[in-house]
Amino acid sequence: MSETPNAQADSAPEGDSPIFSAQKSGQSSEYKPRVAAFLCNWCSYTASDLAGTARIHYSPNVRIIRVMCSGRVDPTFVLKSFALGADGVLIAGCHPGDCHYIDQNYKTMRRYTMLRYFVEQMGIEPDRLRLVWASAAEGQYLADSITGFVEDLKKLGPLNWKANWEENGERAKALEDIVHEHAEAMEVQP
Amino acid sequence: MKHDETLRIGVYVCHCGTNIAGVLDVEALAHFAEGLPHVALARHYKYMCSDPGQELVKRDILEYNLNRIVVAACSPNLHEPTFRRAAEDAGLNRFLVQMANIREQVAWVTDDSTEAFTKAQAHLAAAIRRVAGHEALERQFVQIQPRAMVVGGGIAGIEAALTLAEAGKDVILVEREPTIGGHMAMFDKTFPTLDCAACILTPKMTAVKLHPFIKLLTYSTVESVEGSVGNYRVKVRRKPRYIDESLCVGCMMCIDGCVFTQAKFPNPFDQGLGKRKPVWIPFPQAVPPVPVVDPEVCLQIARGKCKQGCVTACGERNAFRFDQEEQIEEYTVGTIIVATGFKAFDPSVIPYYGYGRYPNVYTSLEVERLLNAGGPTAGKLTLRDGSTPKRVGIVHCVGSRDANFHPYCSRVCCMYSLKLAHLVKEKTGAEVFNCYIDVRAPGKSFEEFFNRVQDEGTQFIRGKVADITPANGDGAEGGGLIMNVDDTLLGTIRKIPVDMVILAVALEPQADASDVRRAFGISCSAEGFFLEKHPKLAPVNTANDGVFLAGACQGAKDIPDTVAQADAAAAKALALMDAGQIELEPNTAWVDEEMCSGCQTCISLCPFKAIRHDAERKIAVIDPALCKGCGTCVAACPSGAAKQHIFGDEQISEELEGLMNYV
Amino acid sequence: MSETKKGKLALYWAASCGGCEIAVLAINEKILDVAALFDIVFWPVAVDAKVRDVEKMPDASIDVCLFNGGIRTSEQEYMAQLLRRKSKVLVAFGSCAHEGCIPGLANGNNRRQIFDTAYRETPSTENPENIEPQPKSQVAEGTLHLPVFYNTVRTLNQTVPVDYYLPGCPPEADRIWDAITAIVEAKLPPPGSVIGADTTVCQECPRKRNEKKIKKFYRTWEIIPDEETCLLEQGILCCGIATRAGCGARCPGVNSPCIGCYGANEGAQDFGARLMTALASVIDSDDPQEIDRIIREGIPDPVGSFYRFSLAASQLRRRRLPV
Amino acid sequence: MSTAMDRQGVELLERLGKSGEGKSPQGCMQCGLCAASCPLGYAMEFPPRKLILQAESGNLEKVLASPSLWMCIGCYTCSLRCPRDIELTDGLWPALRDQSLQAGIQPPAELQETFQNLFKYGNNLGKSPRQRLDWAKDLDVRVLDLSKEPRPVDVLWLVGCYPSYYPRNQVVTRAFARILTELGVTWGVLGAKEKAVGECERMFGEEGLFETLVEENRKLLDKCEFQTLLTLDPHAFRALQKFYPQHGAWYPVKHYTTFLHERMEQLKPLVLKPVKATVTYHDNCCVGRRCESFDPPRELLGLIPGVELVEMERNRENSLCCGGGGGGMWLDAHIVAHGGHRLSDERIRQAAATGADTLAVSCPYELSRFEDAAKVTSLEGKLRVRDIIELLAESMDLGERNVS
Repeated sequence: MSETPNAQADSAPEGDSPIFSAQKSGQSSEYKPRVAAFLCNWCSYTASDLAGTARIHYSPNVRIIRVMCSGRVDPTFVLKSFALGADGVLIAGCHPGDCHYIDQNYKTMRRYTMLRYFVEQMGIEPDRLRLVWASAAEGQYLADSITGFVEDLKKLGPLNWKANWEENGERAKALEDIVHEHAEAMEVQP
Repeated sequence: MKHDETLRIGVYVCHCGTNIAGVLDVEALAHFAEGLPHVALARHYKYMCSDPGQELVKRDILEYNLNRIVVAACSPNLHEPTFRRAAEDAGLNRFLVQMANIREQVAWVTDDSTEAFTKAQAHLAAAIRRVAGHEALERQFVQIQPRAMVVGGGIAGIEAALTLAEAGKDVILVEREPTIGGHMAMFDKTFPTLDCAACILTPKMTAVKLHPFIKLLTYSTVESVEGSVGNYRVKVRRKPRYIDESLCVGCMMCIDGCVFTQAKFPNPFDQGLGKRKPVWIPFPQAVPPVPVVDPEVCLQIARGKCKQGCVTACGERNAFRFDQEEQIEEYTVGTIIVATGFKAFDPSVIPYYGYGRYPNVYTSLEVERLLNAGGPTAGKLTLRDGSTPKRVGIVHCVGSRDANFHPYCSRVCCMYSLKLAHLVKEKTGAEVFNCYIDVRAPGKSFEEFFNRVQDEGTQFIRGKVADITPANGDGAEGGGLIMNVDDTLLGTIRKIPVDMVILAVALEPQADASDVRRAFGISCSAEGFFLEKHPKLAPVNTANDGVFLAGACQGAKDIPDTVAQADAAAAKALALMDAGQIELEPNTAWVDEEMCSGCQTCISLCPFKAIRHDAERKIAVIDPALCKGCGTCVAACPSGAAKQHIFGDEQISEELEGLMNYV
Repeated sequence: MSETKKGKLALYWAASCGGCEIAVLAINEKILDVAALFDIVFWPVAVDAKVRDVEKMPDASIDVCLFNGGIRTSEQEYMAQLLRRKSKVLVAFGSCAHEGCIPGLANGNNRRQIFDTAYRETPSTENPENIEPQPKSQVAEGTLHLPVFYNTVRTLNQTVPVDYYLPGCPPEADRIWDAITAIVEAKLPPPGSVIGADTTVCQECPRKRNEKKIKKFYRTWEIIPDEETCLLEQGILCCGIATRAGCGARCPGVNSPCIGCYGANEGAQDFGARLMTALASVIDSDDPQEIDRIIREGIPDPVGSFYRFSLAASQLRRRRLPV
Repeated sequence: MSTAMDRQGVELLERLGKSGEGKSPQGCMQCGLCAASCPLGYAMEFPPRKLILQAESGNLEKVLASPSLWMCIGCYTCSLRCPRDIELTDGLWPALRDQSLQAGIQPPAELQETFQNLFKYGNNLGKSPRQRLDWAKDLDVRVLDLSKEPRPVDVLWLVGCYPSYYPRNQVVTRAFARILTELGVTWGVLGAKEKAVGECERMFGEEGLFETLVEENRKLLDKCEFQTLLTLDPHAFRALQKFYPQHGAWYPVKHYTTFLHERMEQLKPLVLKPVKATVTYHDNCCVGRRCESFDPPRELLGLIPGVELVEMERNRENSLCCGGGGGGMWLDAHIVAHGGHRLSDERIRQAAATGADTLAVSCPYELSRFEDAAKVTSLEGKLRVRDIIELLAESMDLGERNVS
């Protein structure tokens, strides 16, 4: 039996190493959306390589994760990205009908539709999740899609999921109060 | 992340000349990496992919006991194999290497060096966290059976089978008709050389029959395909001929002996223009030269009551087997060549051409049979009433280049229309009118043939025929027809009276192409023909390794192109079989048997049929030889039992954490 | 635990319905064995002991604490911290402590919305003066204290470190006994483990299963299911595929779909995501519009359908709070 | 040499290509299928392919001034056969006519008159709106005028101009009113408020006039509550189904053949009286060829006891147009003057060739066109022209009561 999920006490779902959390960029006046992008190896990752080779500039806010197929993108990864502080999640795969694995991108399409309904109900604008079909030849298109997505995210503003989780009223004070209340009731000094 | 004190990660940041170093402070990047957990050393170097760069990695592995390697450089699609090999040379498992793509995806795509540096940090940290979770894997190879299956016995299949057999490979040739030969066997002559089709084809057909390495399965279809490259298990459904192939000598006496004195059933090989008996053979040179009994109309089979003149005629050969039943045979082969050919477009869906309504409107394939000496009229071109046409119209592009039917050009119609014009003229002396949109004659000696047909006096009218109407209004037998066409060069609309119209019909995918596609795990392009792996660089490969394409099933093409492609497919198959083995994808999926509850969610998700349900153990089992490593089942598994090498949940999650903590 | 000396056992009830307390009794006469093996030092529902008694105990003096319920108020958090400190082994007992369970579904709302519903908006509420519970209220006799009601329900392990988890709403009696036996016999799995199976409900479900392809999802009242075939294959949203085994597939056994109370299987990071991905993957359509229709019509409440028992433990943990 | 006009042609084609109606005319491969399919193509100086060729070659001026610009009768044959899927009928022709009018070129005089009529009276016939409901005078069923008595109805029947005013059509109109009532649907009309739908105006290139009509009709229709909008005129049906939505006016419109076909089961026990006739059906272009509704009208005729259906050589998608569409109703003289012929004359001969004694139609224009054609071709008395409604009404015993 392995470790159970969320086993650490009250560490919000961010990383565990102090070095990692210490590296956060400083306060900046301009809001820079964070985007996690899952690109399939055969079409969209190759397209992003092509964008590079062709020196096509696009928004640097995107962080790319290579998967073999968009069908590998587990909704867990998408939700985890939001929980880890992503303002948007991009999934890119081969065009329908062109999947390197025949038709796995249709499964991506189905999960994507499902996820959009789910995140909307969780109060996350569904447009923070985007599905793009980009063939290996569509470097420009992929770059434009990324930049366009980042622009759209700027309009939506920061998501900042961790703050959402941590907010809990006057928690620290309440806990302190209990100690005093109990002490009062027991007529002893805390 | 994994806190394993034995982890010793070596990190290498490549300058790539100034490609990376010009944008990113590579020294700072290496310094940053040094501070991350488990990083034993971090270096930066001018060209990591160069020999000295690789040497650096190898030396460090040995000297500093590194057990994980991260190279921050270009795209893994370029140099991942390079660094995997370098690690392996130094005794480290090749899969304990990870690349961070800081060239194509960082340095080259932004001018903002601050942002670029942060992004590079994120990608580097992600790679380091990811590689910590990598596992040592063994390279897997699969043996290739030195036996091939060719599906389809037209000229493409025949050529491919012969090439493979001549190279010493066992070949199983499957054909669904009672004879091999395909469409080519139906033709009279071939363009542009006017060779008699039978004269050049039948020797090849006989060669197939006689070749010791070719097993010929006619009147058979592929039922299912399992397995993967190297070891395909193909089930073949063999329809009953009701005649024992091994006993029949092809004397055809049974056909004479049949109680039906007149042939009265339409012969499909003659496009229904000729007639056949219940026991029949498509054409005299059929291979195998064994008749076949049509159970629908044979009195003995359909009604159980017949004098069996055929059996009497067969005499002591005693080859008839009325109790023969359909059989499923299984063959294991290493490679498969799909050569299932095309179907001629049925023009009856075009109402204004009156095919099927006016008896003297024919398809080109019907006319091929009429012109063929072995055909229903013994080569005499006649109208339905037996008279010889004096004026013949040929309509090009019927069903081709037409958004209402097939938008593509069928490539061969212009040339076969020219050929038919020549043959009609030669045989009947009729006036011939070819109505075309463009004459497409780009092959070797094609233009010369066009000139020749023009010189012979065939009239070429540039315009697409709009209507074919009966001259006398009732369209009765023997009645003339009018072709209504805008002669776009003349600029006037012409009404051309003819006795016979030949519709140059399109080539389209076989009606069951999508079933075939599914069986062989390949794709179709938009128009329905099978999709090659790459239109230019892999024109006979498919997305399914070990399955190759030949002939018109991949797209309309003429005989020379078909034969060339068949030989190419055979060569590709040979290369694979002669290599003897093929390396499997390392990133295959597998099922944790303890965790799998046998819910069967994953089974239908795999397009490669790599997952099967083990009914006894009630779990899913993934065949690593079939798995291509897409990971869709892993992402879909509700119990988390499906896992994947290299792209496991842990590895991707770690990468994500690394990325997201550096924004 | 030594065999001669009796162990010390504590049980606590935080944000939960109390079903887990009953479940302890569902082990029937074996409760006597428990009483023989342990001194029950703290069990507010059954034994008269005060918080101050616990506060006075030395740290790590309780051998095992079975803690049921999520953390919704400051008092529950205080008790979780207190019992953690006093106990050697802290067990998150039942779905609420483990994954938040039904109380955790309130994470789809915040404190304000919950109060509005509970004290104002429900048709049966009559509260013309809009009285709401306050952390402090002055009465003639002095100040009355109520714990602070948090915006978000947390699971036990999101509050304090937890040693073991016993899933289920409530845990099955047999599994409870298994756990107690394991504790007594010191045959516990490594700390952090869920005490239970490593596979999902389908393993225990007797229904006939096949490849799955779903054209339409049905709500339970829309269809009379075939008694023998997998409910999910009939389009009924059965969570059994993703839910940890251990219950004996009770619900599917009586023609009712599994609702997921045992939570995610070993190693799965997010129960609802597992369910979502599996269901979406087997939707039998490649047409975006049709896919959309199938989901929209068939699953009107994704959060409630996929996270009935595990919203608080999910990756996102709660709905976004209004800014 | 390049003039402003040179570019205009190309720009027009480019605009059409982007309009979303079919494929770009610039993809034309000059195969001539349109020209030879066109029943009047032989007489046109510029049949569709030449319109495109000339416009593209900088000769738009020539095209706009050509009499052949006013010879398309909107039969859709070229549009449907075009191998490059170019929308000629609904796209190219109206656009060129619009351009021509904008360039100040006078259209044929007959058309100018109908434009004026429409402008003044809201109908092409130049009749007073007050006479719109004259057909219903002394009718034995109640006609609800929704403009006076607004209330929710099942069916809002846009009666149409010819059916309202033209005496021969009024017979059909009355019969249809009886059938609707017999079927038990609640129905109403717009009475004097009703205006032409404007399909012809759009085809004429009077896009502005058409848009005005859409606006006016929209205001009227939006006030009414109804389940189905019903027309007798297939052209009106086409416009409401295809072009009105492009201006944001969408209504659940049906042609009467479809409407009645959906109620076949209800009709079956009502069509009792045998109608002894050999009938050949003429497919109108809008509901037939364009919308591919070929079987419903035939099945309706098949319901009637005694009716024997025979087919013309050209039928269904291959049917020959009556020549009345796309403004053809007013352009016979223009067409004949420029080398064409009246298609209704040709068509009625084809009908007679089947040996039928009745030519069944389902379009208000066709009654008068074919009856005139019968006179010209000396088929009067040999071949009766009747709307499907009339035949049904006769069999249901709902025909004209006081017809002499």
